[in-house]
Amino acid sequence: MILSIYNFTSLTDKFHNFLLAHMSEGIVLATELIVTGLLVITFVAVLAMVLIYLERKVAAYMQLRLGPNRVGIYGTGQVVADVLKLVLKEGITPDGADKLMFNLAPYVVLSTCMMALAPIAFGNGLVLWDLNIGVLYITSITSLGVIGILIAGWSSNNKYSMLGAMRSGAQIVSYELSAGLCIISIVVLSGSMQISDIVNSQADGWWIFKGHIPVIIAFVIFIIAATAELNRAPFDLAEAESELTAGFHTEYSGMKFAMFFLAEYINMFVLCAMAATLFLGGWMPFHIGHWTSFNNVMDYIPSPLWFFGKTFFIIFIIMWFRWTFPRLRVDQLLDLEWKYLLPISMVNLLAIALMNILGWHF
Amino acid sequence: MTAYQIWFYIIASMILGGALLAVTARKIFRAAIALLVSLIGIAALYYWMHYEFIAAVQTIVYVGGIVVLIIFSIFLTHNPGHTIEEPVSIREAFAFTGCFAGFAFVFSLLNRYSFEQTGDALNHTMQVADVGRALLSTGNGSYLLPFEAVSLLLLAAMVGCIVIAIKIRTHK
Amino acid sequence: MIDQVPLTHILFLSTALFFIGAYGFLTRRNMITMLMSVELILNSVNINLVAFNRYLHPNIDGVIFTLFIITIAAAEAAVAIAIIISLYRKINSIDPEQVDELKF
Amino acid sequence: MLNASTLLLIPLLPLFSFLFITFFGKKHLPKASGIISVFILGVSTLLSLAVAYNYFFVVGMTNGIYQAISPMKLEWLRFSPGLSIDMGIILDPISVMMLVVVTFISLMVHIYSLGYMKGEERFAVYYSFLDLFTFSMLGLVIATNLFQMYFFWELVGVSSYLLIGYYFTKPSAVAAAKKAFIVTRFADLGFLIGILILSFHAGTLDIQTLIARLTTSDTTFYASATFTGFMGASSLTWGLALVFIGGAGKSAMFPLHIWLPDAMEGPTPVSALIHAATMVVAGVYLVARLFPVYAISSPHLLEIIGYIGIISSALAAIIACTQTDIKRVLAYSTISQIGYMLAALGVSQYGGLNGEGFSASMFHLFTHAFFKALLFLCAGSVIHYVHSNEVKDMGGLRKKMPITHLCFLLACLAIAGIPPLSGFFSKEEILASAFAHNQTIFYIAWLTAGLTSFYMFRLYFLTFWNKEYLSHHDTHEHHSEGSWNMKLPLIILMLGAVGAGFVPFHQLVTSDCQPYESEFHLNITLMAVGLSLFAIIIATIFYRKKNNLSDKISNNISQLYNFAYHKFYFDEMYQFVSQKILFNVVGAFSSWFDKKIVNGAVNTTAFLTEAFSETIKPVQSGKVQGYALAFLFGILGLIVILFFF
Amino acid sequence: MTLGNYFGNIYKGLKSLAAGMRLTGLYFVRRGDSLTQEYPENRESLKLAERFRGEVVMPHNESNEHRCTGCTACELACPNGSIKILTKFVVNEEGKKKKAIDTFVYHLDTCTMCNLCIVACPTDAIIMANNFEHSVFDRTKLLKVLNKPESKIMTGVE
Repeated sequence: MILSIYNFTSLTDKFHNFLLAHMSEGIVLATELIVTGLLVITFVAVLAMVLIYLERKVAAYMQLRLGPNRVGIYGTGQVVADVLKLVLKEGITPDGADKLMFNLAPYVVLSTCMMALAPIAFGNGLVLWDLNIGVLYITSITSLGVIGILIAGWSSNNKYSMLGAMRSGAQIVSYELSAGLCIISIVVLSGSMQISDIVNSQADGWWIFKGHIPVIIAFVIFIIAATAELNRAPFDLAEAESELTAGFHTEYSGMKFAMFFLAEYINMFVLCAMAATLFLGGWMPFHIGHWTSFNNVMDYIPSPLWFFGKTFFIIFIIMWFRWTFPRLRVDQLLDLEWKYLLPISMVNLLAIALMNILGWHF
Repeated sequence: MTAYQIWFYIIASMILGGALLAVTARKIFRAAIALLVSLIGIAALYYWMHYEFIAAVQTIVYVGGIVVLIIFSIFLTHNPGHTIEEPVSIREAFAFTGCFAGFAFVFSLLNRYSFEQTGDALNHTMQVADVGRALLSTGNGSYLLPFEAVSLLLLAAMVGCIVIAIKIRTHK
Repeated sequence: MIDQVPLTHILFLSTALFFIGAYGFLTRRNMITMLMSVELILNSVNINLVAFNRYLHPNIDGVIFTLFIITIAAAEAAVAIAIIISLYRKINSIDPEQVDELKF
Repeated sequence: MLNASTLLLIPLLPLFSFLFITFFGKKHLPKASGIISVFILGVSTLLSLAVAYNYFFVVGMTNGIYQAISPMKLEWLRFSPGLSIDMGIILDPISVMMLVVVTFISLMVHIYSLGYMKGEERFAVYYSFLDLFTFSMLGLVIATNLFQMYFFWELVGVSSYLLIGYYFTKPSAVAAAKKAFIVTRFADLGFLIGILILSFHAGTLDIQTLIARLTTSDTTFYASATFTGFMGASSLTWGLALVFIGGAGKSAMFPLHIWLPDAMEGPTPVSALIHAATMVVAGVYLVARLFPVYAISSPHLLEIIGYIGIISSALAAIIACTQTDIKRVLAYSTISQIGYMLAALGVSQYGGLNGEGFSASMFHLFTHAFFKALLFLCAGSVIHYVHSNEVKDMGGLRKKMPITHLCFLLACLAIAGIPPLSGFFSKEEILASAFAHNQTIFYIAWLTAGLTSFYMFRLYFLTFWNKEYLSHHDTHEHHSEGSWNMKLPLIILMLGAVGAGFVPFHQLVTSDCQPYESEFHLNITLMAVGLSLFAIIIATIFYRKKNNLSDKISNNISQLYNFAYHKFYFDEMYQFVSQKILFNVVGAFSSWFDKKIVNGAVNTTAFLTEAFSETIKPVQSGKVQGYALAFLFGILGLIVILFFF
Repeated sequence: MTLGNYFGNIYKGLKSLAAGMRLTGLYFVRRGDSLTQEYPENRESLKLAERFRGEVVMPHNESNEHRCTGCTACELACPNGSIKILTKFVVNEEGKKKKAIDTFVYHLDTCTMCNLCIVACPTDAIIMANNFEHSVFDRTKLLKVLNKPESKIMTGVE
């Protein structure tokens, strides 16, 4: 397999062996944890800045505007300025709030979404923790994030916050179902929940091409459900400005608000990376069946490039959504999930299982 | 003390500390969050025992499901700042005595009994596919009937919840 | 490896959790916290099952029982909360001391 | 043709129609359900006619005997190896004959009701009830098993209850329905006990086996049945008598006849179907079904049945002469004719020419179905026309309703036994058989035949001649006599009433299922026809023109007239017995006993229990945590006991 | 809800999804017609719309004449009291004493550009200019006198 030319396993192994040569095992583990933690935090910070910039640019372009264009080249410095502003701002805790919970909430939200990054394969061999239930782990960690939002809503001692938190919680819990069913449909096809297995099962073509219409349906449903889980427009009822000022983070300011903001974007990245991994093959280059030469050519493009390319493509789709559609009403939101997405994804899952049993996919 | 032991005692203190807070905290929302900590600790314990699947299920169902449900019900029945009433003191005393006696009894029992560990079991890794196969097959060591029974139970519970909690609109 | 921690320690943990849960169930003056205590009790049982499975039996029976318990706990919590909510609508309180309709 | 699937269709089609209308038609096809059920019943009728043809002329006869065919027997409830309740079909001459009668008359009534009941609010419900009734009657007719028979017997009772009470907004209809139900139910109790006695002794509920076991005198069953006795009669006789009580209740025999006249509160087609042609002959059918047992094992009982029949017949005929309600006259006439049939059974013996009475009875049942249904339907037409049941509101209708008039006249001639109409043949046979076996019955029957002619023609003249009919809506002329669907059944039934007598019954339906040669008794014929003609002439004199001859006569014998007019005070007697004796004496005592002794004992127990529970109830604090605590300590206590003792 | 309805709804939803995304996608790709003005750079070439309301001005002709008669209709019409007219009496050619404006005071800081004064003016003496660069460092600079010094009312305007 020519794939190995960009395999990062050798790199990480080298690092690990280098550490082992100098320290005891426990210290190595601790060191590696610290290193990866720092890497993740850096990555997250950079990623969030990139995404914020991207969002503003995409929004501007779709609305026939220019977007940030003054600070730095093409306005790239704008994001840095924004971050600096947020960091330097005073964080205010309301009087009637439950102080402990109020201060805890952003950390819960941020740390859960950072934990969800662990099993994602950024490239060939570039993965923090390739555990055998990767996608299930991500689902479970994502569901933890709700708690942070609920804590924030409750402890703010503010009716808008609480209503926003409840809406957000209900929305995330209900859309998790159809998103989970779509994930399961790929698990059915690839026969494993491990991310590396799922990616490897797409070596001869991505599932969205191999899996015919049912996988495309699953992909569309997953994208919609992911958008809803992220509380992004058009599903942003939880922070509907016109009704709830800003939802659960109404009372937050400064760095704590920045953490919610950050978490939102990282969640978006995580879900889009999931979509890219499940449906578009993760870091797997574009391969067509047994066209070996074509596949080899494709392999020359580094795998992280493929991964980030796909992920950012899906992120772009989600942003595209956001700037296209108006906000739904609560009843429309619940109708969409319980009357349409859930039944369709259930039937679709059955169809995919049937397809898998009969071997109809490529 | 190895890393494994350290992890275990950290997790154990997390579980017990969370549980104690959950049953003693006067603020109900804090109690719920303490419960959450305890449950996450239990999930961590499963990870520690290399049962990732059951740990993930624990997280999804307990944290993503039950704790969210409990928090929602707290939202619906309490206002922030509300504290729970003091327990009935006589009953508290009795309960403490009873629980302590029970714990002491089981503790002494466990101390006296020695479990025979098999090296085989410790190296055994569980595949998720095995769980699936066991749940959906018949024969020895398989659980199709309980699986179906539990799915029926879930359906019944769902219907029951709706029926209990539904607001009946009365037309005048 | 895992055998650095003896099985009895895990069992102590689950026992303690059980009786903490029982204590909570007996003393809390709030139905939701009582429900939470019940969850603790159920989890202590789960810990036992998983631990026995890990230490003593190289198969997956314990795990499957745990799965069933988790499922049933979910159903139980849902029903319990439905009952609590409808009770709250009715008597505007979820203090178990005030719910004594079945007295005498 | 005689396979189970075809035969099952005959009763199941009406059942299907009933279910269809009840669950679907009532809501969605309220108008069309009548047509639908007519169509379905038409199929059923054609099937039963085909079955009758096949049975009587193609396959039924083997070795000169009409065999009883049982193409289906489904074991339903098994009590012991011998005793089980079956559901089945039996085909023998009488059941096949009844199949034809029931489906045919029911079809006629269905068609007739299309016109008669048009515009009723509960039109579909009416048809569903009719179909339910038809189904139960067919089930009764083809029953192989006494218990199946009882089952359908009760079903017939229910559906007739529903039909009598069809106009449930009328208090009188409700009362009549209740009366019919209670009286027949009371009689059915006898039937049930009779069934139990017979099945106890015969060890079976299957009719054919039962007949075989109880008629052959060398079986143990027969011995046990005749051995034990009560009040001088064997238990077999008692069982048969109790069964007959059931039959008498349904057939409105003296003294259980009181419900039938009141049951005329139902719609007139219903009266034609239930109270003239089908249900009321169920008693006769029951006796005929068990006829070998009656005739061979208990001939004295049969004689008593004969007397009961003829007394009912005579009493009903006398009462009929005085009634003024057209339907009541017909109802009493029905009682009278059924009494005739029973009397014929009573004078019959088993086998050959001696069994002529049986054959005659069935023959009369057959012909009576036609002319009595015709009479009722004609009466229905008349009532439909004048909107009244009372004959004083009628008169001179012959020009306004020519077809009805002709039909009614022919039916009257038939019932009066004027040759060559159907009634003549059957009556002649009955009289001949009575003359041969029991002279007393013969003379009463002969006189009753005269009375029959008299009251029928009294009715006929009062309705169609006498005074000129004046509409009580004087202002406008009346509608025509009825639509085609009311006239068509009349004409068909008229043809039946005229021609049914030519069916050679002594060859088809006989007591031992073997054809015999009947004899023609000229003297009896002359006597009967002569008396009938005489009665008709008297009736003509009295009632053809409006005059006061009848009043004079009735004034002269006012005692008797009043007595008969008040139906011999039967209702009042029942009222007296139930109200004064049962309620006040027996009822008062048992009420006291129930209140003081039974209830007192219960109350005392309850009081003591309550007092005891008062002392221990604080344990039930209603506080769930208290219970849980107790539970915990209980478990701890158990552990302590288990480990330390 | 019938089954046909159900699938019809799905179809409609997907169709509107595609239609909406097509529109925004086209906008995204079509870079040329961006509406954003890069303002300070294009100050020279900046063109404002005809009806843009920047401030109230009083046009004068070359002989320093305006059309204001001092009728105070604009002052009455102004909802914010941004206009204050001080009048004087002047003697015209015929020797008659006639009312004329002394100073037309205009508070730009309280003006909401509602255009009511322009509508109210019977002689079209004031109009809205589309000048929008009003930034000043001192608030007093926003108090403007609209009539130029020594200006007179235009002849023929009553």
